[in-house]
Parts: sequence; C-alpha cells; structure tokens
Amino acid sequence: MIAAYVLLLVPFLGIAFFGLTGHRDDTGKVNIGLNTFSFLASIWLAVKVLNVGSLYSADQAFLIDSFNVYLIMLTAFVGLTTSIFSGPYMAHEKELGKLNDRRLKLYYSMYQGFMLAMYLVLTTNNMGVMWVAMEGATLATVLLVSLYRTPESIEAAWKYFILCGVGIAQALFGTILLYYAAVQIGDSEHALLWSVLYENADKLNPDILKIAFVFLLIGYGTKIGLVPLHNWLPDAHSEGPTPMSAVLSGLLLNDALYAVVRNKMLVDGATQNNSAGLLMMGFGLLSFLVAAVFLHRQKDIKRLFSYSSIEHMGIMTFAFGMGGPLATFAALLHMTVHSLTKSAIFVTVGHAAQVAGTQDIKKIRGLIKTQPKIGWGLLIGTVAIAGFPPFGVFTSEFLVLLATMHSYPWLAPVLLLGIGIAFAGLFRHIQPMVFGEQPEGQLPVKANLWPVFIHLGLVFWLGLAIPDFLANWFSQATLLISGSTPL
Amino acid sequence: MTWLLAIFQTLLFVALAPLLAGWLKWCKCHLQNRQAPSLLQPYRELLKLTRKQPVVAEHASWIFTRAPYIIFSATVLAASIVPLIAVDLPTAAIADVIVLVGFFAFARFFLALAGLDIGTAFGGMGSSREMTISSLAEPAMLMAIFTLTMTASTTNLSFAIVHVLNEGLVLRPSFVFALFALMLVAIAETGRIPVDNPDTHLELTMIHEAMILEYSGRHLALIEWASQVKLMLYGVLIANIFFPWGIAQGFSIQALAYGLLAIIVKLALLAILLSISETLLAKMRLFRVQEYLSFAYLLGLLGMLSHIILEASR
Amino acid sequence: MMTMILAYNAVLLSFASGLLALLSNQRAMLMALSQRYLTSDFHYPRCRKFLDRILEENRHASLHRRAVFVLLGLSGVFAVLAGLAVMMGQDSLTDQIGLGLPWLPWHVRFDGLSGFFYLIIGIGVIAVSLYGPAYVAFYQESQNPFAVLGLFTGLFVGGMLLVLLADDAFFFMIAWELMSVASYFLVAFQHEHSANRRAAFIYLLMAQVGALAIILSFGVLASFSDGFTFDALRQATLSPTWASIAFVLALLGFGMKAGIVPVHVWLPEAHPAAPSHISALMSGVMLKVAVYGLIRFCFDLLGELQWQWGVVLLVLGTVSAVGGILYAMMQPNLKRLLAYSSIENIGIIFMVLGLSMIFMANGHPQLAALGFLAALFHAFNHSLFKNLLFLGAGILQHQTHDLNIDTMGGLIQRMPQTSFLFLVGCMSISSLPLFNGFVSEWLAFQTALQVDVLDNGVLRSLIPVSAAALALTAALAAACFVKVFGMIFLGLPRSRNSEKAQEVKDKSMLYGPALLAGLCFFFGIFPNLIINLLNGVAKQLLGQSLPNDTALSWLWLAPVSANKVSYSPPMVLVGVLIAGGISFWYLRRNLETKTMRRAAAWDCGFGGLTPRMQYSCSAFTMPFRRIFARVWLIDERVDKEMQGAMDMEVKAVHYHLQVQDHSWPRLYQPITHGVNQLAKQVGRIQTGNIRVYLGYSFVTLILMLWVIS
Amino acid sequence: MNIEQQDFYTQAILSMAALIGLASFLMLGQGRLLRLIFVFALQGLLLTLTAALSAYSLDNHHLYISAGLTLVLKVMFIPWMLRRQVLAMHMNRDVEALENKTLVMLGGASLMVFSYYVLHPIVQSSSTIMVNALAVSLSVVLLGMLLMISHRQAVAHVVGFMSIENGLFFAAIVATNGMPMVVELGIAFDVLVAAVLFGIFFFHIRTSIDSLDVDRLNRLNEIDQ
Repeated sequence: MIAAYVLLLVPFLGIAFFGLTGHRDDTGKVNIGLNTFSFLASIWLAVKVLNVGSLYSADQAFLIDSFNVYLIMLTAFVGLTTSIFSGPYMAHEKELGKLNDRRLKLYYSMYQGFMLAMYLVLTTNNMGVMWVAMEGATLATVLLVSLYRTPESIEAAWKYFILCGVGIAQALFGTILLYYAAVQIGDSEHALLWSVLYENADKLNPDILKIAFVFLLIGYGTKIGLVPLHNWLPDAHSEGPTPMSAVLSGLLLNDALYAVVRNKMLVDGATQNNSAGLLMMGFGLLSFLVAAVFLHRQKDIKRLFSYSSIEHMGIMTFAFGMGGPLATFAALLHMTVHSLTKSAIFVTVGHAAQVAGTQDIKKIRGLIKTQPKIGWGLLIGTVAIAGFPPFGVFTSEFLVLLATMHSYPWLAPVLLLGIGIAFAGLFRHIQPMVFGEQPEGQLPVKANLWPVFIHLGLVFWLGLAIPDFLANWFSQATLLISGSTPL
Repeated sequence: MTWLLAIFQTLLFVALAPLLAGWLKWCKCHLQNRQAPSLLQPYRELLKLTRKQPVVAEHASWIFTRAPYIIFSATVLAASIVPLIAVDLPTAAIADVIVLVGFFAFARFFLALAGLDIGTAFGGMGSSREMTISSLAEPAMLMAIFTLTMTASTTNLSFAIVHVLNEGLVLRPSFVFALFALMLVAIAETGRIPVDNPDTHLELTMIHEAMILEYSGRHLALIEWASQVKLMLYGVLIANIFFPWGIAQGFSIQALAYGLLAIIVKLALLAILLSISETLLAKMRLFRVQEYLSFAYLLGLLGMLSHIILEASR
Repeated sequence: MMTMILAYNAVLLSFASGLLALLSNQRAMLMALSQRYLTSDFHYPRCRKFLDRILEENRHASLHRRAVFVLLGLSGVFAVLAGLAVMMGQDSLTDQIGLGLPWLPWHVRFDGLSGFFYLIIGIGVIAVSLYGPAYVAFYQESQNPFAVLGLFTGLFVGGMLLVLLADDAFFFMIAWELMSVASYFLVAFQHEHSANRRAAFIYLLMAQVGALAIILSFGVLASFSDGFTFDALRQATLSPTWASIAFVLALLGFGMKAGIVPVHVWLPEAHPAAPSHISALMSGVMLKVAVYGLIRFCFDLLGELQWQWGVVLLVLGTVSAVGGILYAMMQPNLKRLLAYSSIENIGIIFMVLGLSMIFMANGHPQLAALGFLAALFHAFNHSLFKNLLFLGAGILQHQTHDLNIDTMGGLIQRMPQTSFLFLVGCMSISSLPLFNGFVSEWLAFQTALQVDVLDNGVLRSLIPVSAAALALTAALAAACFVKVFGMIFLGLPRSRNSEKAQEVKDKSMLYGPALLAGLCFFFGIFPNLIINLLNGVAKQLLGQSLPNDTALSWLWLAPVSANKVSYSPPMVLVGVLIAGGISFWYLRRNLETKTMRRAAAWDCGFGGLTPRMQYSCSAFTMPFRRIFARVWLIDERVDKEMQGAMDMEVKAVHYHLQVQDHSWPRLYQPITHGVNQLAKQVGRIQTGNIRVYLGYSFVTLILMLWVIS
Repeated sequence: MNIEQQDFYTQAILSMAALIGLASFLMLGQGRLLRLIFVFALQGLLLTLTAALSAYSLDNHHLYISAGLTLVLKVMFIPWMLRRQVLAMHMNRDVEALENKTLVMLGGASLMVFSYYVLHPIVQSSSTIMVNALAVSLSVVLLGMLLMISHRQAVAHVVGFMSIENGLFFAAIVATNGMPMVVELGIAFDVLVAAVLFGIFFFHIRTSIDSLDVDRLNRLNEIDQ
C-alpha cells in the first residue's frame, strides 16, 4: 500500500516544487523525473497486486483491485510519455513567444496537479473523495486550457469550466443520494466506501439508486463527453496546449468512465437488472454516432481528434452498458488501447501543427515529405485508432461488434454504420495532410517521437497478443463487473 | 483406320470448300441473269494466288505474315471435328462444339490483329466491325447450340448427330427456332448479304474485305480458302445437325459414299437457298446488324424456352 | 508437419523481406555496426571483404533491393511448395499460435483449399519478385522511398498468406485487414498525385466497409455457436433466414474486395494507382483471396447451401462479367482497362460458383464439384494472365512513360519480346483455345449445360441465358484485347515516346512475365495437372469429386463423362501444328516467291499515310458504344473551331469523349452527399452558445429522470 | 406524519427549506446583478443557519464546521468578490432584460413539482420527515441551472453555479446530516478554488471580449457561417 501513497505523494511534491521554484530551463526534465517516479511506483503497485490480489489501505480509504490497477499503470505511463513529449514541445512554444515563464510554471505545477487528481480518482475507495478528485481534475486543467490566453482559448476554458462544473455538481447530487441510501442500511462511517457498498449492494434501495445513477451518469458523463453533454470537449481539447489534450483525451475521459462504471456496479447490484446499462448504451450509441458524423466537418486537426475521442468513449460506454463478459472485456481493453493511441496521436498532431504553424487542416499538407516520422506517426496512429488490425483497437471493436451481434443484433448494423462513417470522416482529413507534396514554408521541427512509437508499439502488441498479467486483470475485472469471465 | 478416315474426311472437307463457293456463285449468277463462271473458278484463283510473290506493307510485323497460316490451320482443325460424311470418327472427340466456336474466335482474333497491323484506317475499321458483329453473333450461336445440346445432353457434335438420328423424325419446335437462329448467325459470321458483301470493295461497307485489303499472294489465298472452309463449315453444321439423315454411321465404303452424296445434295440445296436470299435482299446498314443479331438471339432463346417449357417440362 | 513448416516459412519470409526493406537507406548505420563489432577480433577476412563489398557506396542500394526481392521470391517458392504438398497429401493440418485473445489463440488450418490459393499466391509472388528489382530501380529514392514499398509489399503478401491459414474469425479478420491496410499503403505509394490519393482513400474506405460486413457475417454465425473458431462456426445451426443474412453480409464483404458490380468502384481507381508489380499482385492475387473467403464462408462454414444464394451469385456474376468487360473496353488507360477486366473475370468466377451452389443445393454434388472446379481453375488462370498483363503494362509504362493506349502503337517492332509475352496474355484472357483461359471457360460452359438435371423451371431458363451472357463476355473480351494489343503493339507509333521506345535493358524484368506466359500456355495444353489437384480440393470441401476423367487417357479432358464431352488440348496443338506446318512448307517451297516484297501500304491514292489516320481506341470501340449506349454515361462532344469570313471555315475539330461508370452518380455520390448533409444538420446542435449547452444538459437530466421514474 | 407532530427544530428546518426555495425563485427572476448577489448571499445565510440548526438538533459537531465554511465562503467571500467585479465593470446599474420571464417562472414552479414527483419514491420510503426537503434541494439545483440558462451575464452564471452548490449542500444536510468530514472539506476546498478561478476568468474574459456577456463567447461552433 506504500506504493499507492508514494504514487499520491510524488505529484503532490511536484506541485509544491514547481509552484515554489518557478520555471527554469530544466523544469521539463524534472517533470519527466517526477513522472518516472510515479510510473515506477505504479509498477511497484502492480507487482504487489499481481502477487497478493486486491489491496486495501488500513482504514479502507484506498482500494486497489484488478479494475483500477491497470488504469493506474496506464495513467502513470501516459503521464510519463506525455511529459517526455511536452518538454521540447513547450520549449518550442516558448521560443515562438506564445508562452512565458510564469505560464510554464503554471503549466508544470498543474500537470502534476492533474496527475494527482487522476491517481486519487483511481485509488480512492471513497465515492465522495472520488467526486472531489474529479472536480479537482477540472480545476487543475481549466487554467491550462486557457494557457495561451487567446479569445478562443478563454472561451473554451470558460465553457469547460461551467459545463463540467454544472455536470459534476449533478454527480455530487447522485453521490449524496447514494450516501443517503447507504446510511439507511448501516453505519454512516463507511457508508461511502465503495467496497462496503459493493458488498451490501443488494440491500440498497433500488429506487434511490436508480435516481442517483441518472445524476451520476449525467454528471460524470459530461466529463466522458457523452452527447449531448459533450460540447465542452472539442473546444477544450483544441484550444489547450497539445500535451494537455493528450492527457485529457487519454486519461481524464477514462477516469470519468471508470467512475461511472464503479457506480454502475453498485446500481446493478441493487436493481438486479440492467436498466442502468440500457441508459449507458443509449448515451454511448448516440455519442458514437453523432461524433462520427461530426468528424466529417472538422477544420481543426485537434478538434477532429477530440471528436474521435467522443466517438470512442461512446463505444466504451455502450460496451460497458451492454454488460456481459465479452463486451466488458472489450471495453476494458478499449480503454487501454484508446488512451495509448489517442495520446500518441495528440503528440504527433502537436508536432504536425508546429510544423505547419497552424492547426487548420486545410493548411497542413505533405507531412510525410516534410518530416517523415511525424507523417508516418500520424498516419499509423490514425490507422490504429480507426480500428485496423493488428492494432489493439481492432480487437476491442471486434469483440464489441460480436457481443452486440449476440445480444442486440439489430444494433449491430447501426454500430457498423457508425464505424464506417467515423472512419471515412477521419481519413478524408488525414490523408491529404500526410500525403502529397510539401507546401512552401513548411519546415521540420525538433521533435521527440519516441513516445509515439512506444505507444503505437504497445497498441500493436496488444492487438497481436494480450500479455498474461494484463489478460488476468482484465478477466478479473470482467468478473467483477459483469459477473462472469469471457468464455 | 478410323484415324485415316478422319484425316481423309478433313482433307475432303478442305478440298470441297472452294467447290461450294463456286456453286454458290454459279447459282447467284443464274438467278441474277449473269454469265456464270466455271464451278472450278475458285480453285483456279487459289492456285494463281499461291504462285504469286506476296507483297507486304512496310510496317507489317510477323503478326501480319503469320496470321494467314494461323487462320487457315485453325479453320482446318475446326473442319476436322465436324462430321461430314460419317459420325463416330476419332477426331470428333478432340473437341466439341464449344471448342469449335473457340477455333473460330482464334482465327478471328488473328484476322483482326492482322487488320490492325498495317496501320491504315481500313484495317482498323474492318477489325472493329468484325469484332463487334462476332461479339453479338457468338451468344446467339451458343443459344441455338445449347438448345440442341440440351436435347441431346452432349456438346460433342458426333454424339449429338447420333442422338438426332436415333430419335428419328421428331417435330421439335425448339429445333425450328434453333435452325433459324443458326442460319442467321451463319450468314453474319461468314460475311454474306445482308450483313456483309463478300463481293464489294466499297470502302464504307466493307467488313471482312477491309481487314484483308493488304493481303496478296499466298497469304490472300490462305485467307480466302479459310473463309470458304468456314462457309462450308456452317453449311455442314446446319445440314448435319438438323437434317442428319444419310450420314454414315458405319465405315463401309457404301455407307461412306452414301454419306458423301447426301452431304453434297444437302449443301447444294442450302447454297441455292442462300443465293436466293442474297439475290432478294439488300445489304443492311451497319448499325442495323445489332437488330438482326438480337433477332437471332431471340430465336435462340425462344428455342431454349420452348425446349424447357414444351418439350422437357417436369 | 513438414508442409506446415513450409507454409509458415512462406509467411515468415515475406515478413522478413518487408523488414529487410526497412533497412534501406541505413547504409551508414550498417557501416557503423560492422566497423564497431567486426574490427578487432574478427578472424574471417573473406567474410569481412564480402561485407565491405555489400556496403560499397553505389552497389549497396541495388544489392539491397535484390536481397529483399530474393526473400520475397523465396516466400513464393515456399508457398508453392506448401500448396502443392498439402494438395497432394489431401489432408488438412491444424495448429495453434500463441497470439491473439487470452482465451482464443490463433487457430491455423492448412487444407486443400488454402493450399490451392497458396499456390496461386506463390506463383504470383515468384513472378513479381523476378520482375521487381529492375522495376523498382526506376523510382527515385528521395521521392518514393523503397523502404515503404518493400515493407508493405512484404506485409501485404504475408497478410494474404495468413488469411488462407486462418481458422478462427478473429485471426482471419486480422490477416484480412493486414492485407487491406498494407495494400492501401501500396496504392498510396506514389501519393504526390492527387488521383492516387483519392483512389487510396476510396480503396481503404470500401475495404473497411467490406471488412465490417465480414465481421458481422461472422458475428451472425458466432451468435449461434459458442466461439469464433471455424470449427465452432461450422457447428452453428442457423435458421434459413439467419443463414441468408449471414450469406448476404459475407457476399457484400467479400464481393467488395473481389470487385463485384456495383461495389467495384475502388478497383479501377486503386489498381492503376499502385506500382505495376503491386497492381499485378492486387488484381491477380488479392482478388482471389476474396474469392477464397467467400468459398470458405459459404461452402465450408455455412454448411447447408440454399439455391437462392446460387442464383444471387449467378446474377451478380453475370452482371459483373458483362459490365466489367464493357467498361474495360472504353478505357484508354491500360491499367484501368486491366482492372475492369479483372471485374469481368471475377464475375465469371462468381457465376460459376453460383452454378456450383445451385447444383449443390439441388442435390447434384458431382455437378457442383464441376462448377467448383471450373471456378477455381478460372481463378488460377486469371491470376496467371492478369499478373502477366499487369507486369507487361509496367514494362510499357517504363519504356513509353505513359499508360494511355491511344499514344502507343507499333511497339511490336521495338519491343519484340515484351510484345510476344503480352500477346500470350491477351490470347489467354480472350479465352482462345490452346491457352488456359479457354479451358476454364469451357468447363464453365459444361457446367451450365448440365442444367437439364434441374427440376426448377426458372433455373432451367435462367442458367442458359447466363451462359449466353458468358459467351457474350468472352467475345467482348476478345474484342477488347484485340483492341489492346492492336493499338499498343501494331500499326504505327502514335507519339514520340512510343516511337523512341526500346526493349527493356534489364532482361530480368522479362523473366517474370515469361514464367507466367509459359504457365499460361502449359496449363492450356495440360489442364489435367491442375484439375487433378483441384479434384482433391473439391473432394475435401464438397465431399465429391469428378468421375475418373482420365478414362480416355491423360491427354483428354472429360469432366462429365467420356461419352458426352471431351476436349484434348494436346491433340489440338498437334493438329494445328500439322495443318500450319504443311501449309507453311507447301506454300513456300517455290524459292522465287518465298521471299516477300515490301511495299508501302495502300493509301487510297491520297499519298502519305500518317499515324493519325489509324483507328484509335475510341474509334475502334465506337460500334460497341452505340450498341450498348445505355451501359455507360457517355459525354461525347465535337467542337468545331471556325475561322474565315462569316466563320464558315473549319479550322480545327476537337473531339471530346468521356465515358463514366454508372455506379458513381447512382450509388456513391448520393451517399457522399447524404453524409455531408447529415453532418451539416447534426452540426447545428453545436451552436457555440454556452446557455444552449446548459440547456442540453438540463433537458437531458429532466428527460432521464422522467424516463427512470 | 405531518409537520405539526414534529419537534421545533424539524419545523424550523422545513421552514428554512421553503425559504431557500424562495430565494432560488427570487434569483431566477432577478435582472439586476447586485440584487442577485444579495439574494445569493441571503440564501447562503439561510443555509448556514440550517446547518447550524441541524448540527445543534442532531448533536452533529462537524456540521458546525460546515456551517462555518458556508458562512465564510458563500455569505462573505463569493458575494464580496462578485460585487467587486460588478462594480469594477460598472454593471451595477444594468438591468438584464430576461426573455420570457413569466415562462421561466412558470417553468421554475413546474420544476419544483417535477422534483417532488421524481423523488417521491425516496421520500415515501424514508422514516424521517426531513427528507421531504430533498425535493426542495433538487429544485434548487434545477433552478440554479435554469438561472444559468436564462441569464446572459457571466456573473449570473457564477451565482447560478454556486446556488447549485447550495442546493447540493442543503440536500446533504437534510438527507444525510452531512457527508463525511473528508468529503465536506474536499467540497469546500473545490468551491474555494472554483471561486478563485471564476475571479481569474472574469478578468480574462473581460480583457478578451470587453464584456461579461456569455452570448458573445461563441467563436467555437460547428455551424456553417
């Protein structure tokens, strides 16, 4: 359990350090160092869980089980690689005169703040603390969205703040209702602990939980980016600095979904049916389809990929909602591969935008000719996110499709249509950007693309074979969530 | 022995072909109140041509000079598989009626290439038209043949003829349709009036002649001979499939002689029929040939349907 | 097990060639490596010398290319060996690879059907790797890096081979998509042309839609069984409706890849865009993999066949065959033409497969085997001659820097060897006797003619009609390839480029086409070799093979029974040789007339034939254009430029002709338009006003609460 | 159980609930920003009193802390900050013309009914009568949202946002006698940070569009121009 405390302590110290020292030239490297520490701690934690099984802290305030341990590792990993990317990226932005030292100080301390919030969401066993951390994540990132201080970025940040704030307030109402239901059956001391609630789920009042779930779903769903609550997402992703978009897309959305699923497990236990799942399926499918259509009319490259994130979150929500071992397994896998791929894509997108000097899709052309690594990175990343094998996204989408075919065959064509539309929407924009002749004045930039290729390599590996320990966690989590293991 | 007989029959076929052409010309001349040349005139012409030194266009490649041999041998091979005076000959088993169509296609392929080889407008025109007409004729012909082969349930010509012989005289509507279809196709494929006029060199109406305009000497002789064999092939097909009576089923001298006589009479009659129609009809515009051939196809189709509906319905 | 190792080797070698290709341009790195590790304690001077020679500045690139293609070629050789071994062994080997999902390792199965397609791929790959080194040398490294080309070629070939090995739905889809994606990158290889980019996009889009349909069709089967292995899917018992749904989905998916009308549009776009040896692989081989998929799905997995499916296949096949060749005829671009002709041939294959299905469903397995055999044999033949023609097209493109048929002409004088090989291809594809294309069409006709055994009147009349359509197709194909060969090689050169064209310098480029041409002829004369192999496949899959067709002797082909039909290509060859030889010898015995006299061609007395007087492509096909006018969207204009007093004198005449496929405006443009419109409408929900967004949130909340209570 | 059978404290809390609901209505119909802020502060005060009452009656000491926090944050700090902004922007004399004011008020009233309808099953199954107030707290939340939807000023949005928080806090008190202390503190911290951030944003928005009208923040949209 010490590992978990270390995990939380490191970013906390990071905030303090960056906040106190201000920006120096090697701050980026310190950031990498801190994230490396976190990552090592997460590995330590993972090894622990692998050996012992679920871990509880002394007062049950923290819980590490197979559902969140892999997300913790993923978070630490993406946090690390993104910090590796963000060093030279932010330095370049500073050279361009877009940022100054004060804002970089803010950036780095809030980066750690965001990581802290993410770890807290994942590790805590207390639903109330989870809510607090979730809100904390919003607060940490909202100033980063407006980091460039352009009118657009301020607008985006304001929308992000208000919409997520209102949304998350609803989640709090849901949490209060949950607490209320819990207090009715037992002591109020541990009434918000997820593990306690889960054990007594069948005793909770199903009526209350149903209503609570509506609030929770809409609240956290705003952060997941479910249509029609998604409106902040493309704005915030496109206007903030790219490393922020990478972690927002790769981590924050996942964690929000994680929160919803944790709650769904309680609700399912109480209601003994899948009514909560149906709600999630509806939202998921709607998000998926609408986002797929939106892809077609994007003009800004980062907006494009943020809609793609909405689309993928839709698939996951749909899959979790469908329940059943196959779909759940697929959704868990999809969380992993999506955040790996999407953060890798945002890294390349950031560099691509720097190469072209703009985020306007129409003006980014011939990347492969200009800087082959960025071009290929973007292209292969898009291939991966569009669900082509042997990348892992394919595996999970394949399983989702089959599970749909099994349980709701009439939805399968809809899903298929959505995947087709989304794919066309992505590629019609990406292809002209990477291929073709290099336009005038487009010059290569200094870029560190190792994170991209490591991420894509991992996704590739996951598409070919899922390593045993991960498969083990996935199936245990599946067992936990859906009640049985896949096949 | 049977192989010898088969070779003999093939040679006979090739040898008689110019005679049929002469006879046809003779009939036409008489019908049109003209002085007829001798029946042997085609032989003389062929002989004359083989003795001449061929003149070849400057740009012509080996395709042009080798095509006549290829065309001729493909046609001869086609002749070898069609029963002329006797059935059950071993050569008939080498290939069936579909392969026969294949041989025609083979010859036509090279004829058309030869037309394109010299690089004049005429050659291209002839090739283009020839390929057009044959593309339309081929389905019609196969439709007619299918009617027949479905009745006999074989595509082997020899077996089919035997089947018709054994059945005796049965009045099959499908056969009537198929017969007419095949006749129409035969006229188109052999380049007779009203589709093409073998006697004209009028530039805009030429089809076959346009392709071979540059040929001379032995090359021309081969091509002419091959087209005479082709004409006779269609005649024999029509005569022996639809009216097989008289063809030799054994290999006795008597039967063979009788068979020869029968086929000569049948072909003579067919030629008279053809010359009458050529005298009565005028040549069509090129773009009416499609209607003509679709009519042939329709007949073939009707034949097929009447076979299915009227004759073999289950 | 030996066979299995051969099969794996084929896959591994193709991947290896791809990886090796990645190392191109890394000469400096290799130098550094060799110097670093091989300096001090390296005791093999010869080896050292060898390495130095390999890494020599100006030889390294070419050596490296050769090495990549040698690996690819070896992969082809192994594929051929493995295919032959498994077909001769007549057994099916199974294996598992420890990749994939935790509870579902990749299942591998190598049986006769896979083996046959292995053979097809192997031959294609061997030909391509003989041809490749010289061909790719033309690409500029800076513009079109070889690393990309080589890598994706390796992945592409490997993907195709894996598709054939797959024995569970998941592995199958991975291999399938690997094949699609790798070939997408190959289509986009010369991405500086916008047409190529567009082609690649359409290709990938349709590949993706097709793949989704295939996944769904597997999904249908999987939801009636317990698992995704093909063994489990075979056990699935479906109601006829569900089986039909699965069939339609599979047909859509595999048909899209195979290029069936009307879902064929990607094909004529993508095949010309890729480098020629890749077009050869795509057209000659990849389409066959789609056919394999359909066969595997319908004949193997679905089990109980329904005759209606056969009718669907028959009709679609007929439409594709006739439509494909008619569209092909109008193309001035050689590679587009060949691509459309692939649609035609795939149509023929589907048609015969449909017949086979009909016979199978009506309880005539022996006739079904005949049709099945004809289809597979045609697939084999098409892979040979289409490969040959595409490779030939590549040579032409390099020697004349053009693919427009209308600018060529007279090349037979300048490129005699190429022209001869190309002629063989043209003759095969026109299904002339003595060549392999004819044999398979002949078998197809024989299958169709067995219709008399059926009881259903509709089928009895439908099948002969489609057989007549097949005849039409064959005749049109002959016309089309007369045009192709005539316009390209015969007559007079129509442009400076073709006037200056020369035979390829690097003769190794001709080895690949020569191999294919030789096989075309060889299997045209001895089709029994393949048919015997295929008999085993049919026996494995349909449980029925043809009767002992060697009743007469090995020279004869008698698929139904010896006293019904027979065809003996060797005898025909002998006959032709005798007849041709005799006439040749006889007519040239006179020494005086033996030599020919050369003279100017007849010019009607106008004097001076010019190349512009020749028939052109569009002139040649004009009669067809008029007769089948409805088939195309024809935009034909004649613009006259006038001058002089009152503008009465004609100065110049411009002829403009554009022939378009119906499927664009009928099927694809409406879809694109629809999606864009939909996006526009849906876009309106995102107004940019935060109060509206809050309103969404509010209304959603209210609605949800109302729904739940 | 009717209200007359309850003890005095419960009656007091239920009365507070009514007053808090009323405050929300007042805010909803308010066009002047300074008055809006004043009513908001009043609502905060009512909430503080409720918390204190509840703490006293239930002998739940950590609610005193909550009450204190509420007093500091929502009665003093936030209203002070907002007021300062309004005065700095010289918006104290502006009257926002609300569209369809009657409709909005009617909507607000029906929201209250709706809240009661939604929470009916919960209230019925409960033993304590204080839970009746839950419907009021839900309607405060919903009215807060409605306030944000109907007002265009960023200041009003902040007020709406904070009044949603008020509703939540009230719900926590009446339904569960307050959340666990950790959570309470966390929430309070979040509210504090949010308030600070709002201040920062007012500054940024003003510098970028020279106004606090959120309707002018619509550059990022998906509509064809």
